[in-house]
Parts: sequence; C-alpha cells; structure tokens
Amino acid sequence: MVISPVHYIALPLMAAFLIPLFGKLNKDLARIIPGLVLLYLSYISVVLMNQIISSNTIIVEIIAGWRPPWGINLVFSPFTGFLASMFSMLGFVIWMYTYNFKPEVDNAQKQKFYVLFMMLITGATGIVLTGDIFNLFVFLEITAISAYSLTAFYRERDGAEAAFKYLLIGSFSSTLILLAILLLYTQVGTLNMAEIALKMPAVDPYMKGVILILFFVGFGIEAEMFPLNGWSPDVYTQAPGPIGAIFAGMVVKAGIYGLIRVVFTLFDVKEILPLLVIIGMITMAVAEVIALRQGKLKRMLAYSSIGQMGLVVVAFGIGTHESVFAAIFLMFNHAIIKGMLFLSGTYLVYNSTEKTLDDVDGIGKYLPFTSFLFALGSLAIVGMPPFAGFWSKLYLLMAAADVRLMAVIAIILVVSVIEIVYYFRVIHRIYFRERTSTIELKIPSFNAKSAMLILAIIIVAVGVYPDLISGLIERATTDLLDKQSYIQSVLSVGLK
Amino acid sequence: MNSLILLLILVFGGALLSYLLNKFLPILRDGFVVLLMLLVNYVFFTMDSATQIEFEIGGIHLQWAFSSAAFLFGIIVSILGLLSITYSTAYMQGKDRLGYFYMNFLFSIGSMLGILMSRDLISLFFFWEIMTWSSYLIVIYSGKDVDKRGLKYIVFSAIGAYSMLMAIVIIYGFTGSFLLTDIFDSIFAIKASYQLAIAILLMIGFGVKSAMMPLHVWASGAYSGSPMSFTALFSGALSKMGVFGFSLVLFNLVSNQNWLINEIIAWLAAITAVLATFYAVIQSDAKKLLAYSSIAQLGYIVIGLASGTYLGVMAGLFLAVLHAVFKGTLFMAVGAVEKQAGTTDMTKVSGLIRKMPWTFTASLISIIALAGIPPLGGFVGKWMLYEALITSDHYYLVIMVFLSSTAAFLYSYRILFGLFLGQEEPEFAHVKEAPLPMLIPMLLLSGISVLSGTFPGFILEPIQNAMVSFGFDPRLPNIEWWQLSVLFNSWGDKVVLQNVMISITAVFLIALTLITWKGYKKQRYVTTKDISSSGEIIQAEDNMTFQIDFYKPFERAIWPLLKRKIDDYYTDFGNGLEALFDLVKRIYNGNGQFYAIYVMAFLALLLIAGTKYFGF
Amino acid sequence: MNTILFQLSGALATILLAFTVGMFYGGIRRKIIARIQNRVGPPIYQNFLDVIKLYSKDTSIHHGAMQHMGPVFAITASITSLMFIPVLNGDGWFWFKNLNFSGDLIFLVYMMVFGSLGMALGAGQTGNPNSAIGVTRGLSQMVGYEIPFVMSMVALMAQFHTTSITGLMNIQMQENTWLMFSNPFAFIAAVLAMLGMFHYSPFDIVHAPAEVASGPVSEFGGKYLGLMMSSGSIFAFVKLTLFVDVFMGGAANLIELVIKTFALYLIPVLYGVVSPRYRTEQAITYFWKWPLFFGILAILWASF
Amino acid sequence: MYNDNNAQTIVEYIKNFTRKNSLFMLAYGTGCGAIELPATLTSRYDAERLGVRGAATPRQADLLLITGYLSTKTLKRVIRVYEQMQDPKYVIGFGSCTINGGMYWDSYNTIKLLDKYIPVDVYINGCMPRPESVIAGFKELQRLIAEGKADGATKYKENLDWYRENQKKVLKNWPLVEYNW
Repeated sequence: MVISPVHYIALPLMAAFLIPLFGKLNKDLARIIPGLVLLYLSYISVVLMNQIISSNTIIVEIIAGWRPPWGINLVFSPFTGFLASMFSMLGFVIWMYTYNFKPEVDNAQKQKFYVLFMMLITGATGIVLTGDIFNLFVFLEITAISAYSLTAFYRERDGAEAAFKYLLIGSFSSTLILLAILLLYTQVGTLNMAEIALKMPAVDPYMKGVILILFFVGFGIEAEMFPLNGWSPDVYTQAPGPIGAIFAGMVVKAGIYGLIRVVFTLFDVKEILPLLVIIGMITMAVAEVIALRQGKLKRMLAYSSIGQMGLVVVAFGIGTHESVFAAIFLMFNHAIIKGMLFLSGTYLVYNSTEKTLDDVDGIGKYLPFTSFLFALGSLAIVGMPPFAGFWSKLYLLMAAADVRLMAVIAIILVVSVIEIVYYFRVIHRIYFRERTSTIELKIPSFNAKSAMLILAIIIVAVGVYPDLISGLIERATTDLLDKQSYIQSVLSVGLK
Repeated sequence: MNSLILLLILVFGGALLSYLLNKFLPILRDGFVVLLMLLVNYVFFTMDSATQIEFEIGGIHLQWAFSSAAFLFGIIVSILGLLSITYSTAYMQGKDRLGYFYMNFLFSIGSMLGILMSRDLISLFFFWEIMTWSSYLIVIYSGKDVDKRGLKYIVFSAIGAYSMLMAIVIIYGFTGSFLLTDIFDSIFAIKASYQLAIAILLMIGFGVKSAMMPLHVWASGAYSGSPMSFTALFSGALSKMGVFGFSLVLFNLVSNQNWLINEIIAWLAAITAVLATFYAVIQSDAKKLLAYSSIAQLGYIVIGLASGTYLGVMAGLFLAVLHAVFKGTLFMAVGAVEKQAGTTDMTKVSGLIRKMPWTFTASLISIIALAGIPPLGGFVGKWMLYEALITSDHYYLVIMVFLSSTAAFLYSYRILFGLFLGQEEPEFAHVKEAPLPMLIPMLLLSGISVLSGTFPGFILEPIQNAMVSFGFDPRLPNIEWWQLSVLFNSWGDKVVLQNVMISITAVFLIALTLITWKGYKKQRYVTTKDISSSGEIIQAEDNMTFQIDFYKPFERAIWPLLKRKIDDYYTDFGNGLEALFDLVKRIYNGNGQFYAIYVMAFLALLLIAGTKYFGF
Repeated sequence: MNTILFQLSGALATILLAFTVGMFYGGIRRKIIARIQNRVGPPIYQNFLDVIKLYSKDTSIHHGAMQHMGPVFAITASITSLMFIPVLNGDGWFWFKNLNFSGDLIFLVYMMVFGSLGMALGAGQTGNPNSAIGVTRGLSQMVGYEIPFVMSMVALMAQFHTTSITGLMNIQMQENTWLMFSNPFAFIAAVLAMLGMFHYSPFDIVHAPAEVASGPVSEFGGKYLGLMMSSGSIFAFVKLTLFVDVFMGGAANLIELVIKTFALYLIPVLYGVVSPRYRTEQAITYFWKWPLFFGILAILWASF
Repeated sequence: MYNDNNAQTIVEYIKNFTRKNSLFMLAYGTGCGAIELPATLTSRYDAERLGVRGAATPRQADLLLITGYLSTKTLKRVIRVYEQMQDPKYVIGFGSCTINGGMYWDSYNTIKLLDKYIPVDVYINGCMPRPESVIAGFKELQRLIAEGKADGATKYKENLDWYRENQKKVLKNWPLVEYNW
C-alpha cells in the first residue's frame, strides 16, 4: 500500500465501521483495531513529515481524480501535517490510556466509544488536511457530532445536559459557518480554498467583512473564544476523563485551525488581527480568573484550557512570524500538557461523583505516580522551566516584545501568576492535606500509566531540549504564513 | 571536558544519583553527597577563570562563563554548599525521604552555580526557575503549615520570575539579543522610560529572592519551615542570588544618570532592614527570628550595593559573604538545638549552654559578627557601610541602618538568651552536644567570622576583583591579604583592624585572667535554680524562665509600626480580588440559553462594529 | 619614645586616670544627691572603698562560664573605647595618645555597645529572671537613645567631612570654636541622648533596685560587681571625654579636661536627681520625640 | 594599725577598713522595725555617710539586717538569704524580738533567739530601736569589723551542724539546699 495522506481519513473512518462488526467476533479485537489504526497513522505521520521536510515540498492528494479547483484535495503541508501527526499520535496515547479504562463498562458500550473516537479522529484530521472549504465544514460536523455523543457517553443527567448545551451552541457554529460558506460561494464561485484565496482580493470588502465575521464567530465557538465558550466548561467537566484530553488536544485545535486557515490564508486581512489579540486576552483573563475560583478539579482544568486557547489566539493575533511560531508551539504544548493533566486528573477524582477539589486532598500518598505526573503537568503548563510550557511562553513573549505589545506581555504574566496560584493550590491539596474523603481510589492500569508517562517524557524532553520540535514548528510557521506557495502548490496540481 | 559542563553534570548528575543511592544503597548516601560536594569545590576552585562555552538551543544563543563577580558568589555557594551538606548528613539522620531531600538540595546548589555562570538572560531565567522549584520542594519537605508557606513562597517566586521574564523579553525586544555582553553594550540606547521599566521589573524579580520589603512575606515562613540545614544555604547563598542579580542590574543595566533608582532601592532596603528587624525582635521562635533577621541583613547588603560608591559596594558584597557565613552558622546552630532538644520555641527551650557548649560558642561568635561588634567580621562590613553612606551624603539612610542594627542587638541577645542562657530546665537535662558532622561546619564558619574581622583581605580581594568587573577602580593597596589591616573611607579616615583586634584581645585576656586568677578552682558551680529571689527556695520543677513577651516594652514603643502586618494587606488584596473574580464567574451561569444569547450578541456586535472599526 | 613598653605604660596611665576620675565623679554624684536631699552624704572617695571592698570579698559560686565573661566583656569594652579616644587636644600629653589614630567615631559608637551586650550575656547565664528583664529594658532603651546620639554624630561628620575624632578636634582648634556652637542642634540631641546613656534616673530602668532587684547584676557580687563598677567608672569617663572632644573643643591639659567633663557630667546628674523613673516604653519614646527632632534639625543644619 | 588584741597585717587592715566603711545592707524588713529604716537612711540620720547603703540582692550584700521578729515561715527565707550572701558577711539583729522574742515571747511560731539559727554579730535592742540606736549599732559593727572580730560567718561554718540542728527543729519540712562553702 502506498503511503498517502488519504489514509488519515479513510482508515479511521473504515475502522469506525469495522469495529461493531469485529466486535461481534472477538470483543478484544474491537479495542485493538483503533490502536492499530492510530499506530499506523503515527507511523505514516513520521514518514510523510520526513518526506515533506526533507524534500521541502507539499503533498497535495487528489481524491477520486477530480483535480482542484473542481475536486476535493487533501493538503499535507508542514503545518497541516504537523497537526495531523499530532492528532494521530495523541490519539494513539489516548487509545493506550482508554484500552482498559473503566473495565466494568460492558463491551458494547466500549465499542461505541471507539466508534465515536475514530469518527472524531477522522473529523479532526480531516479538518486540518482538507483543501476544500465545504469539505472542512463536513468534517467539522463529523467532529462535532461525535463530540456531542462522547460528552453524553455515560448517559448521565449532567452529561446529557452538557451535551445538549454543546449541541445548542455547536449548531450555531455550524449554521454560521455554513452561511459563511454559502455567501463566500456566491462571491467567488468556488469552494477550493486555494482558489478562494486567489480570488479573494476581488471580493467586495463589505461582503468580505460579513463573511469573515461569520467564520470568526463560527470557528470561535469551536475554538473556545470568550463570549462563545459557554459550552466548554460543562463539556470538559461532564465528559469522561480521556474525552477532556481529546477535546483539549483535537476538537479545539481543529476549531482554531479553521479560524487560522480562514484568517491567514483565505482572507489574509490584517485588520482582524487586533480583534484576535483583544478577544484572546479577554478569553485568557476571564477564564483564568474563573479557574481560580473553581471548586471542581475538571472544571478548573476546563477553564485553564480555555485560558490557554486564549493565549494561542493572542499569539496568532500578533501575526508576526515569531508569534505564529509561538502559537503553534503553544498548540502543541497545550495538547500534550493539558492532555496529560486530564488523563492524570481523571484518576485523581476517579470514583468521586462531585469531583471537587476536596476529593484530591492528601491523595499524593495513595496515588504517587499519578499525583506526581499531575504536578509535573501543572508545572509545565504554568511555564516553568525545564518543561515544555516554558519555551512556548517565552517565544510568545519574545514575539510580543518585538512588536512592543507591553500590555499583552503584562497581562500574560499576570495571568500566569493566577495560573500558578490555582495549580499549586491543587498540588498543595494533593500533597499536604490529610485525606478525608472515603471514596475508593482507583489505581491506574499499566496502559494508562504508560500513556501518561509518554506524555510526561515528551514534556520534559521538549523542555530540556526544545530543538526536538522547534525545527518542525519553524517549517509549519513558514508554511502557514506563505499563502502564495500554498495556492501555487495546490493549483499547480490542478493544472497538471 | 569543559569544566563548566563538568560542574553542572557533577551536581545535577550527583543529585539524581543520590536519589537512586537512597533508594538502593542508603548506606553510601551521606558519604556520597559530601564527596560530591568536595569534588564540586575542587572543580570550582581549580577552574580556569577564562573557561567559557557557547551554544545555541531553540534558536537562542547562550553563553556560559564565570565572571569575577559570579566567582565571588560562587565561592559562597560552593563552600556553604559543602558545609551545609556535611551538616545535613547528621541533621537529617533518621528522617524519611532523604533521597528527595538531597536531590533537591543538590539541584538548588547546581542551579545556583548555573545562575552564576549564565552570561545570557535565558539560561539565567532557566536556572533561576530550577532554583525556585527545587528550593520550593524543600520548603514543603516537612513541618507543619507547609501548605500555606509553600503557596506563599511559590506565588511570590512566580511574581518575581514573571516580572523578570517580562523584563527579559522587553530587553530582547529592544536589543534583539539575550547575551549579557550585548545587552550591556546596547542597553543605554533604549528609551529612558523603558530602561526604568526594565530596571523595576528586574528589581521585582531579584527583590523577591532577596526578600525586599513589600515582597518579603514569603521569607519568614520559608526560611523557618525548611530543614535548618537547607535554610543555612537558603538564607546564606540562595538569597544572595537576588543580590547577585541586583549587582547586575545596578551596575550594568541602569545608567549612572538614573540615581533615582539607586535611591529608591536603597530606601526600600532600609525600610526592609528596619521593619524586618522589628519583626525579628518580637518573634519567639528562634527560626522565625533568624528568618526575619536574614531579611534585615539582606536589606543592608542591598543598601550597600545601591549606594553605588566604591566603599558601599564593597561593604554590600562583604556583608553578603559574611551574612552567608554567620547566618549559615546560626541556622545550623538553631538546627542543632532543634535536633537535640526537639524545639526551637524560645518560650520552651532554655539553658542549653552547658549541654551544648560548642554550639553556643559558634552561635556567640556568629551573633557578635551579626551585631557588627568589633573585632569580628561583621564590624568590618558595618563600618564600611556607614562610612560609605556618610561620605556619599546619605545621612538619613545611615540613621535607618543604625536604627536597624541597634535594634538587632535586641534579637541577637534574645536568641542567645532564649536558647542557651537562662534557666536550665529539667526537661532539657537529657540534651547532648550536637554530633561532629554538625559541629565542624559551624565551627569552621565561625572561624571565618573571626578571621575576617582581623584579616578582611582574604574576602576583600575577591570582592575587589568582582568590583573591577562592575567598572570600579581597584583601590585596595597591593599587598598580601594578611597585611591588609587599615580601611579608609573616602575622606581619608580609617580604622586599623589589627590594632583593634590586638587591643581587644589583650584587654579581654588580661581581664579574664585577673578575674579568674584567684580561686577559679575554688569557685563552685551552682545551678540556675540557685538565684536570689527574695529568699524563696526555688525547686527544680519551678520554671523561672523569663521568655514570654520578652520585649514587651519595646513592642509597646513601636506598636504603630507593628499594628498592621504587610501580610494583612496582601490578604485583603487577595480577598478583594477573589470577590471580583466571583463576579466574573457569574458570566458562566450554566444556562444554555444565555450562552446562545452571548453568541448572538457577540455576532451582532461584531457585525455592527466590524464595519466601523475594522475597516471592512 | 615609641616602644611598646612606653605605649603600654601610657595606656596604663590612661586607664588609671579614667578610673580615678570616673570613681571620683561617682562619689561626687552621690555627694550631690545627698546634698540636694539635705543629707551629709558619703565621702567623695566612697566609691573607691566600695570597689576595694567588693574586690576583697570572696566569690565562691558561679553560674557558668558566661558569668565570668560578662563583666570581662564590659571592662574590655570600656578600656578599649578609652584606648581609641583622644584624651587631650592636639599632641597633648603624649602619654595619652594610645591608639586614637586607628579608630573613628563609627568604630567608637559600636565599641561602646560591646560592653552592654557582653554584660547582658553574663546576666543571662545566671538565670535570674530579674537580670533578663533588666537586660531587655537596657537594650530597648539603648535603641531609643542611640538614634539621636548617632544623628548628632552623623550631623557633625557630615558638616565637617571627617569621621575621626581627632579630625573634629583639629577643626575646633583651627577655627577656634566649639562644635556645640557650630551645630547647636547636634549638641542638644547628643546631650539629651547622654541622659539615657548614663542610665541615671529618670532612665535608670535597667538597674531599678525596687523593680527588678538591680537587674542584670542581681546575681553578681564581689569581684564581678567590682569589675562592673570599675568598668562603669571608666566608661563614664569615656563618654564624657568623647563629648568634650567632639563638642567642647577637647582639652589642652588635664585640669581643663576635668573641668569640662565635670560641667558636662552635671547635666545628667542634676537632671536625674529631680526626676522620677520612666517606664521602659516612655523612656524609648522620650528619645524618639524631642531628641529625634533635634537630631533631624542637626542633620539639616549640617547639610545646608 | 597594730593593737594589742588583734594584730593585723597591712593588707588585712586595708581590707577591714574598706569593709567597715562600705556596708551593703540587705534589710530583711518583715518585722515592724523596718519602719525605722527609712528614717535612718534619709535626710535626718543619713546612714549613707557611714558608707551604709542598700543592696538589692543577697549576692551583693555584706550586711543582713533582721528587722524584728521572725516567724518560722520567714526564718526559712532568712537562712536562705544568709547562705546566699558571700563572705565576709554580717548580721545585725534589730530590736528585742531577735533577742528574746520581745512581745512575742510566748508565741508558738515566733523565733525567740535568732542567734540559735544564724550567727548574729550585733544586736540592737529596743522595741523598737530609734534611728540613733540603729546608727550606734552600725558603729559597733564597724568597730568589730575594723578589729577583725565580726566573724559570724566563720562561726557559722565551724558550727554548721549545731545551727542546722536548731534550724531543723523549727523547720519541719526541710527545704534548704546544702551549705557547703
């Protein structure tokens, strides 16, 4: 089989359909298939990334022989490829974690979980890889629908409520994006992103503005921007533990990818960037402030996640090469670190119903490994060296300093102090309080431990030696900002 | 191998190794850490001063080398590190999680060396943070109330670290480089207001570690809460990193025209010194007392540096070295008392002088040095400080320093009286002298205190080398260190230390001989229960110790200053913020309809405002 | 003329002089107090008798090593301070030169507190609560009076740009004036501080026999007390000479020295005779009101 | 300097001279006689001209002044104070009560003869003695000291067993530490 970016979409989708079938044959097989698929995807990520980095090209994959701008095409560029690889590798780690998560749950339920998980992977990687704006919408819907279902996965009352809220707001998102695409189509007459970008300068500026705002709000909902993110705390809180990691690592990242793609490639209007900075700052400030006042662990992590996304938005909003580099680094760091926090945090409040901070009191003695990793993740996410979070924050600050955005620097740092306060409050509870709750603790299984450990090792490795990843990110940044070469390489395939 | 790398590998690798050793071969652990620190000292002191290393990481150019200023502080770190770790081997005997302790101990020593060898701001910040969290991990190692003091420490450290980071990125934004040499060259090209901002931000960063006044609230808890063997290093060396940073800022980053900064820093430090001394006076726990005293002493050091004159800077650095020496000894002595008697609460423990005579001797010498009484080292530093301040027309600053150091006599006496003098209570009859590994570091350090009062040359010469790197002309006479005995101020007045030492020692010995000449043998020791108390016969179980409200009259005299602690302001500020945050929290009221309204409102707002403000 | 032996004999002579003068001043003080109380009073050599008697007493007990060291610290401080003070003006009588070239005012100020701290340690070792209370009172009070004292010293140093005592004396000789006229505020502040320094009433809170049974020395008898008394006498001379040197132009010969010091000595004595005793905090705040105000004035005067 | 009765060396003479002229007095003022002391010490009679002055603690004192009657309860303290004083030390029994119990001669818990318990150098009789007689007592003591005859402390040491026996007779719960110098 020839390695191709299509596999990113085809294989998980196929797996999603195959799981129920194989589940009938062997109940373990249904759990193993996603792992194999994700392992394979991770493998082709390495191969493909290696290929495009070394040959300094972009792979444009044409689906069903229809050449762009008429057909749907997949673009595996350093930026999209980086995100897709990140999704598949993170997906693999999360699969490891979920392999025997909640053994008491029956097999059919587990199969459903993996079906949805695979759908979500399909959607998320699809979003980043596709070169067609409508196709992107479709993948967004796939992602969203599987995410709704995963939120309400355990059929609990709160989960259902959260899912419903998400559905409500998410449908707004879909509607607005669809509306935007329709309007766009009336203006440029094409759905291929490269061609839209090419034709965009000719569009009536007023229409351009309206469409951009519709996209902005639509993707902003998925990307957890400030007034649009009412759904997310509930979802993070109510969804099963690993789902939080999936949300932080993939769903939100896909949303922000859409936003960035639209702003940077399709429209390329510098005027919206200050808005991104402002919205990002507000998001960050509000979220971190609220996180400080949360009494529930996962809710706190949720707000922290929103805050981090605000940071990413700010970084993109500054719009220079350095800041976009920082933004992509931040996305990567947020995916692994928040992923690890959700994964380890899940075990800290495993059997608790309320999942309040009181439940983690004194847990450090009983779950030393998980607690340690949680503490490590906390240190990393607040940006303490020598962990990964430090470098991304540093690069962002450097980028902000380059364009003299002192207020941004100040707010980021003030917010970081708030972050430290609430993360360390949890760490202190974990280690220094006496355990009072009588809830039975759950020791993580070997798979879960190794999943968390992998993430922890990446965090420390990147923190000690950021060059591991910074080369890739540098290429991704160049790729994202180089609109012309994107258009050229996509359309040149079409003209062949 | 490059000896800088070797140094770091030794310390950090040794840290991890000691953790593993504690797991698998705990018997070798103590010997290993001591040997390791000996090796580190060897490598450090035999290092060629021109050694340097440059490399690039994450697209950032980094450079490591020891400047002569850094070397001075490096001496403190390595020697105090060795002694305090030797002390730890006995002090920490029988405690659990020793691997964790030694690992973090060595980590903080390594990170301090790292800070000192950093010639660029990024590795400085990097090591700074490692230092912060390794020391944090020891602060929370044991004891009660770790929750509160740990959080205080980490939050203030974070505030400091992030304002430092902000300054670093601002500097980078303007100069485009993180290398100190580049920055020193180009910093004065920056607009003055930004220069001021950079200086203030860096001051906040370094001020947290050196416990400057509004940022000092973490210090008493963190110093008194960690194991004393670490506090010796914490207060002696780790806080000096802040001083080191100050020296960088004041001499290299702030232009000389910016005298206002120097004045502000000096006055802040003076207020720190006075208030911290007052707080120290009213403490009844020896550890807390020493903690506040450390804050005050750091105040003097910073005043000296901020005075900016040759003598003042020399005084500041001299006091920095000496503070490491005598405060290290004192924390070790208090640790010895804690280890042997079980408590350092001065209202409980008393009269240990006959049980722990060597510990007492070491603390007496250190206290004399701390109080700045001739002929010990502290006096030399104090003398230079006063002369520097007077000759540079800082008259009111002198008064502040003098107020602080006079009030320091109060707590100096308190700690000696509280722990060692006073009534010998029967409940402490079992107390024995501290074991040798604890005594030897204390006595060695107090030996340095004594020696530096007569022969300050051996400390002043490295200090002068450091000061040359700050741009001062060398002024010490070109003679061997043991010949240096006359100190001059800039008006030409002097003090001749060796004369002072000789006359004091001679008079002391003659008087002591005379008073004990006749009938020393005949004199009988009576217990402290045999005191004149209106004829009442005191029984062994009667507690005649005077310890509670020791300085009550003094407290009454200064009560307006003590009425409200700075802690309270922070608490009020925090409470106010939390109330505000709770208001913000109401945005997310959990109602899906509201969220939908937010979305629509936001969309509408953007559509309306978009055309107007974003130009499309 | 500069042999060690010569210097030693000069030092001994200075000590003897200081001791004698201090002792007589103490006796005169007792006499003055007696006369004011309409008594005959003891002879003015009474203090000599007391000291000799105390030295001749047996001392058969001690409370530990620090009890020996405490008085020794005190006498060391007195004698060493004396060594560093120029007794006579200019070249004066060369016997009294001692070591006054190798120390300055700051050194002296520190040397002068050495004794009280050492004494406090000795008092602490005895374990008598009264001693400790007396010590805390003394140290607290010291914080009070040292501040105006140092302020006036700093004012002088600032005004004449020298920190050495001989420097200040030479200035007075050259300009043919006394510094108490050059900077009157400094003199006022210093004299008010001196009231506290002498520990005479109303600032005798340290030894207050009726309250804390003579405070720090309550366990000291015999030779210890004798040493303390000798130390106190020498120290009184040290303080007075310092004030004379700094504010009153020094003295050309011993007669002048005695007259000037005695005139100065009368201030605390006479102020004390008619005053009751302050409480400790009152004593501290006393020094932080008018004396401090005059100290600030003095520094302002000096810097303009 | 030398007299027939008591040959003294010059050193001893000086010692005794200073001792006699510098009496630090610890007044054990529990009895009613204490009321005479203020008069003795202040303006009208002014004992300080004889070198007599108050001492705050027994460690500093040379002279213990027992002003009046002693109950068994206070005797304990007096013995303690006396034993804490440093040699040479003197005791003056003040008023009739110290001699024979005075008006308390038939009281069940009053010490009748002080000399049985601690060595008294000089008695001043009278109930109570006027300041003039107190001063006369001081003078007498000074004479004894000058002649080297005020040796109560030596007697106490030599006859400690006898004194202890007497003391233990009245002090039932013996709380005192041993006197061994």
